[in-house]
Amino acid sequence: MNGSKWKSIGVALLLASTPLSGAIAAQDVLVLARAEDPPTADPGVEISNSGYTLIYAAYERLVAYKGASTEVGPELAESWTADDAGLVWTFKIANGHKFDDGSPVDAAAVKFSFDRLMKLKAGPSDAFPVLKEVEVVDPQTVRFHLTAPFAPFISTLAVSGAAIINPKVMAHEKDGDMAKAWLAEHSAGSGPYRIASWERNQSIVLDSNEHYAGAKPALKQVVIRIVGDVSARRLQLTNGDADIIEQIPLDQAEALQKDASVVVESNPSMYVNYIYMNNRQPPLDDPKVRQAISYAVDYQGIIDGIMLGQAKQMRGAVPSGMWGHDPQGFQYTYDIEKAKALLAESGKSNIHLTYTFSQADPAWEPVGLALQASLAEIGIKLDLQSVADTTKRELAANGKFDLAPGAWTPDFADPYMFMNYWFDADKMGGPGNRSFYSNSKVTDLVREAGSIVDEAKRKTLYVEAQKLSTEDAPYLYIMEKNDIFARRAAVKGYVYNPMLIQVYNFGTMSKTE
Amino acid sequence: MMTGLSLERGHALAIHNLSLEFPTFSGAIKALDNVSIDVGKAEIVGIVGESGCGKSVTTMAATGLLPKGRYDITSGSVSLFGRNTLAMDDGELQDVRGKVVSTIFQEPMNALNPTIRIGKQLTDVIMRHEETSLPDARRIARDILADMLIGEPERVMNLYPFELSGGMRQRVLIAMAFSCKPGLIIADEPTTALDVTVQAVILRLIQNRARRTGTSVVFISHNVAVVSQLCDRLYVMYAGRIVEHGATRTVLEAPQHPYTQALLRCLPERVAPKQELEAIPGAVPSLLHPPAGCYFQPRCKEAVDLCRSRSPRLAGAEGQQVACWRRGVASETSGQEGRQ
Amino acid sequence: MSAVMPTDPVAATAATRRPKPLSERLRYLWYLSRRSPLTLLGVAIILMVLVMIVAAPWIAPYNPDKVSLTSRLLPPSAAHWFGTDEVGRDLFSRVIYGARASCGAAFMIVLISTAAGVLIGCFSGVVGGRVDTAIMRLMDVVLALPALVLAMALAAALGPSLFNSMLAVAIVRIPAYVRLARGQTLSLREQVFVKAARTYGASPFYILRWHILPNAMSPIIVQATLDLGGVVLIAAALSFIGLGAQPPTAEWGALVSSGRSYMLDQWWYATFPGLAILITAMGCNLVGDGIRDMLDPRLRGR
Amino acid sequence: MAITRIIFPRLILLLFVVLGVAIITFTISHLIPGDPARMIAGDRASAETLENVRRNLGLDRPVVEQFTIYIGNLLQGDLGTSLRTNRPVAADIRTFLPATLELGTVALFIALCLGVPLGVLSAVYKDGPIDQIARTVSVCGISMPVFWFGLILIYVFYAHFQILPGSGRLAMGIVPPERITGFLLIDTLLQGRFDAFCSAVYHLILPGFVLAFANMGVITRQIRASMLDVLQEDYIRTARASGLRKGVIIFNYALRNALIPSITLLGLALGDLLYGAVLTETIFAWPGMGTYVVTSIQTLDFPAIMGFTIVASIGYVLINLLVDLAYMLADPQIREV
Repeated sequence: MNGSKWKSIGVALLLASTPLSGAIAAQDVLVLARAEDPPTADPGVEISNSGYTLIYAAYERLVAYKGASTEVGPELAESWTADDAGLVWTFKIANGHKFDDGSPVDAAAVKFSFDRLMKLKAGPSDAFPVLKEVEVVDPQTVRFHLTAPFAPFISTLAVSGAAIINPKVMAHEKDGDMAKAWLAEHSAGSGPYRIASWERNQSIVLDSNEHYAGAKPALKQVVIRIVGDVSARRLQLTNGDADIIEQIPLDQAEALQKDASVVVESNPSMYVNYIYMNNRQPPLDDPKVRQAISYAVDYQGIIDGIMLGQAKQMRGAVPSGMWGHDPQGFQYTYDIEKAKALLAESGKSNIHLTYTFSQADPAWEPVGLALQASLAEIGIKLDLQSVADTTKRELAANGKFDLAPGAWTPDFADPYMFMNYWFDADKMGGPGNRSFYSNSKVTDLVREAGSIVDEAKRKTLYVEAQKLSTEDAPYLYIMEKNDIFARRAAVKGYVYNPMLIQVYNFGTMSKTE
Repeated sequence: MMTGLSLERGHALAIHNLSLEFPTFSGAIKALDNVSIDVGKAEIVGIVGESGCGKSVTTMAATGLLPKGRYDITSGSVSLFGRNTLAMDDGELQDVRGKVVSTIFQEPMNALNPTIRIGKQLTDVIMRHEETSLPDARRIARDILADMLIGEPERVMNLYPFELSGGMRQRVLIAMAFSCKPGLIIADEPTTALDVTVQAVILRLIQNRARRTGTSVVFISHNVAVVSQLCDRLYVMYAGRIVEHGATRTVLEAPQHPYTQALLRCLPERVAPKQELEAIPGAVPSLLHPPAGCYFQPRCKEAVDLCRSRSPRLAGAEGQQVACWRRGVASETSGQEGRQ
Repeated sequence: MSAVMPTDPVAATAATRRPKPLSERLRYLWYLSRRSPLTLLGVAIILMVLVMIVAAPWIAPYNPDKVSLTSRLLPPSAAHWFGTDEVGRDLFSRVIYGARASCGAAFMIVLISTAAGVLIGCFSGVVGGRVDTAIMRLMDVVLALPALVLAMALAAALGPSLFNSMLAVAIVRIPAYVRLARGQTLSLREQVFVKAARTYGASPFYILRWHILPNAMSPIIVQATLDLGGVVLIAAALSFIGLGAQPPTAEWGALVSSGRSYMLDQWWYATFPGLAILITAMGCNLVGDGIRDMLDPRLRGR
Repeated sequence: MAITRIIFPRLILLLFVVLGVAIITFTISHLIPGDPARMIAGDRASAETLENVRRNLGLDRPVVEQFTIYIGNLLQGDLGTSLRTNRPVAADIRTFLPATLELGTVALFIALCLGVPLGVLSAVYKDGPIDQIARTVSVCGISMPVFWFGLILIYVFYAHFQILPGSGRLAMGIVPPERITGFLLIDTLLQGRFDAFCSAVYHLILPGFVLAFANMGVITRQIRASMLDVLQEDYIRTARASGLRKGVIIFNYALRNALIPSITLLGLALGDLLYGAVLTETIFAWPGMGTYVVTSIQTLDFPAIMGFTIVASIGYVLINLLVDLAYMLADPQIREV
């Protein structure tokens, strides 16, 4: 049968009845299609990138990442100073910033936002482990008091949890919830947009905030549509119903690249895939065994075969986009002979391990399969055990595994996010050291690096810590993945920032069509 | 073949040499074999025999009530007031049934639709066949119910079947059968499921109404006693064949066929006190693999070699005919031998 | 009525247990297939699936778990009848091996729920009284639970695995069998032979074992056969949602689930495993219907 | 009197069911190995934060106390707060239930419209070609994996021919109407939004048909079986012997009685519908209860899971109550005794 004939019949039907899609979105409306509804839009609670999409659009923070870089610059704060000990930080708030109800952003609002964050004490508050108090000096000046020096402090002020919320939101408080229920699906910020409506699991409409202090956005409205099926999202993009689609499997990305009206954005990210090796579990407690395994992985094979080249092998713990990365650092390569030799040296034989994974990351299963094949070559038998993601997290947090894949993204732009979380012996299990790695030298190095402000000094400490830890091979450093989404070619002005996955600079984007 | 009986007022129903089979996996079940039955106008005729002998099949075949495609008529004809019912299509049959011929079935418990009120079920039938308005139909229904000795017919018409006793329901069914003044009523074991006391009343109702309106009745029963009180003539069936036929009085007083004789000996009221009730030994033969010769011979005390090889055919004088080698003149039926 | 409806000779044959010559039996099969071609089709499907389960290693052209990153997502061809998946595994082989997981699970579910249901139901029926009432109330509650949701919740709680989802589905299907078995027990309890046994002083267990269970089984077996098709679907559905069989296990529902995101460019990936589910469930349902028709005296011979 | 006799035991049962379901789901949710606090606070949350979240959720209290609190709130209609969305579960259910009910109602309607006539025809022309076709279609429906059927139809009608929409309730560019009832078909008409109404209808076609197809199979089979039973009843023979027309016999005399046992089935079909809806919704990205509960399960949002289960169970009991009442109305024998 003739496909085009059918298509023309289809088109005829389409015209005869109601439109398959609505009118193509106007030039000042941007439609974003993604798989899942963001859980909430509450800066004090939300820890998912899909929620950040809303929070970054609706709120401003004291500081912001500068363009595509991981460095921070002024946003609400026009300037700041710190005392020598790094315990007291004073911020001068710029004039003219207003919340979406027109009331000004002042020091009281900053204090309110951080007090709320710390009172809720949910996930986002973890970025501020040493925050003692926020003090209002005058309406335009606010002072942060820390209990201990915390090197990444200024970076943490750029995260979603540090968003400044209009104190008037307390009018919506119910049963002492700090307006948690209301803020879950509304916004009260000074960002370029505000949440106009939220039809759960269907669509979220962001309207431009008329009181926004920055340049007037070209996009009057941003609509986020929840479209669960990836094929549907793809069709909507190619049909022009959607301007941006997220969560595209690699194979689909390849197919989409053939469409001239579509641009596949593939950018190196700090989303790393690595594998925890349980350092407390024999025979993995022997560094030689871990090194042998590290030499037995076909890194390039995984990157080419599974990731279709959209990734690159990790080199040390800190990813290449982050300062503190050591381009000359040591990197394990696929070397079966070396692996066999190391294994022989360790004297361990007849090794039987289990790889505990979930379906949360689509790469985990094929990586496991590849690992199974290559470990077989050095005589290690690997069983694959698939469990629910929640179960996997629980097992990982409690150290009940041999090998388990993990994925990590930094919350704030500082190597602290990798080094201190992954290697500090006090952070074993859930918090970050999931290989239960314990090397007092490394722990000392990262703790020191985490408490001083001098960046150059910190960098040398972190490079040294990486060198030591990589030798110990507590983790299998697999790859830094690219962040992939697709947009219509007509969408202009997008700036990729590796710290802001799934977060868009809607305010400075536009559409030509 | 001749029936041998004269029917002065013409035929209501004339079934001639009807043979009928049900095909099954293992072969054809010969349910009817050369059955001929005549019913005169205003005559009451009985068909008796054990269950499974083909009484109901005969009348249901004649009125087209057998399930379609499940049977084959291999020979014979049926004439209902001169019309060939075997050649009728569904529509014609629907016009005939209820109007020309009505059937009263046994099991009055289930013969009325449980979810529809009595009145509606009656008027549905009346309005189907008569050009009447609903009020007229209801009046006709009421009258006929009253005629069936149902007190408060108006109230009964507003009831559901389950609210009536078995006897009452059977009266409703009889009323329904008579409602469009059919020329022939087939009463298929109408009293079997009822109390003995109710039986007599019901039978009397049918008889009276039929006599008064000149309706012919075919009365089907396994109970000779019941039939004997009502019928002018009697057919005795055994295993799909007519074995004896004659005026009721003649057949009852001087049964010829060993089967008829055995049947009568089973009746308690015909047996002298202290004499033992007799049961017929053996069982009705399988119609899938019928015995050779006379179908009754395996159970017949008088059977001789001839009975075991050849089928007897119905023969005899006007008043009484019998199919038995041991009784009077009997000739051979055609082509019955050696059938498996 | 009895005179009008000739009954099929099957029952009579079975009752007399007269050994029949092979030709006769073949002739009967042919007769059945003419009368009910759909049932015969069902039997053929079941046989095919059974062969797949038993002889998978011999039928499957490839190792179902053999990864080959160089032959990813190949369309159906002579070498790969159903194409290959995203890591180059042969889908035809995976579908064949999938029969083990999918049908094995369905069979186990029916077995567990039938066994538990019959035990509970017969026990409840024989004991009677308050215990019976309590058990039946409990069953009402289980029956009111949305089956799939309970299964999902259980699977989520116990961790997603084929066994856990099997257990979950089995639990929610127990009440149906309890009711059936209890009904059978109650009616059998009133039968003369059971009463007779009781007058001889037979213990309740003896009565249960020798009088009630054997007689209650046939309608239960019919019900179980009828359920099999539905259970195949539920087991596959749970795997599809990700709560049943876990990759890399080849299971039909899981295969459809993995194939889902490739639907646009690689239609074969999800299509063939789904077709396998449909055909298998159809086979079970056709045979179930056939058995019911054969055993149901009201339907027999129609 | 008869009505109270039917309703009263049901209400008692309802209490049992709610309590039983609450106990069961509560037990299950506390068996869950995953830590809900970790789900909320994030993987790398510090022990202190986890402790705080647990305290906020009341998870640090003894299990029995948690249960008592839960039941107490339940009796006041409070189903707790969703861990994922931070909204009351009751509000979430109010948001998502109408979409599911709309889909289910449409599907049931389609299933009945196709299934009943097919079943009747199949029984009346038993063993004929119509019967064979009807039976094949019905077996296909019963055996169809809903999730796969949905995928195939999306592929064919949405991706390939592009004549029907394959996901969501409304087209991309159409602004949803103000929420009044939550039923788009009603809300759009109330607000005179004809474009949105058409779009909503259009979006219902594929999921509605997919969900209807399986139920249609069940309905066809049931109607056929009970029609066959009824058609061989004595009263049908009486009706035939009275010369009533075929159409009258089939529809006035037979179907009416055949539908009575089918009412019970309708109750069961509604249960199936729920199960099918969960799957259909995940395929068609339908923003209803199915999508909600699947996401809740994946994220271990156990207040949401429990809330859904309890509401669904109550719905089940109520549906059965309605079915019994309908049964009573349809069957005079029960009604008038």
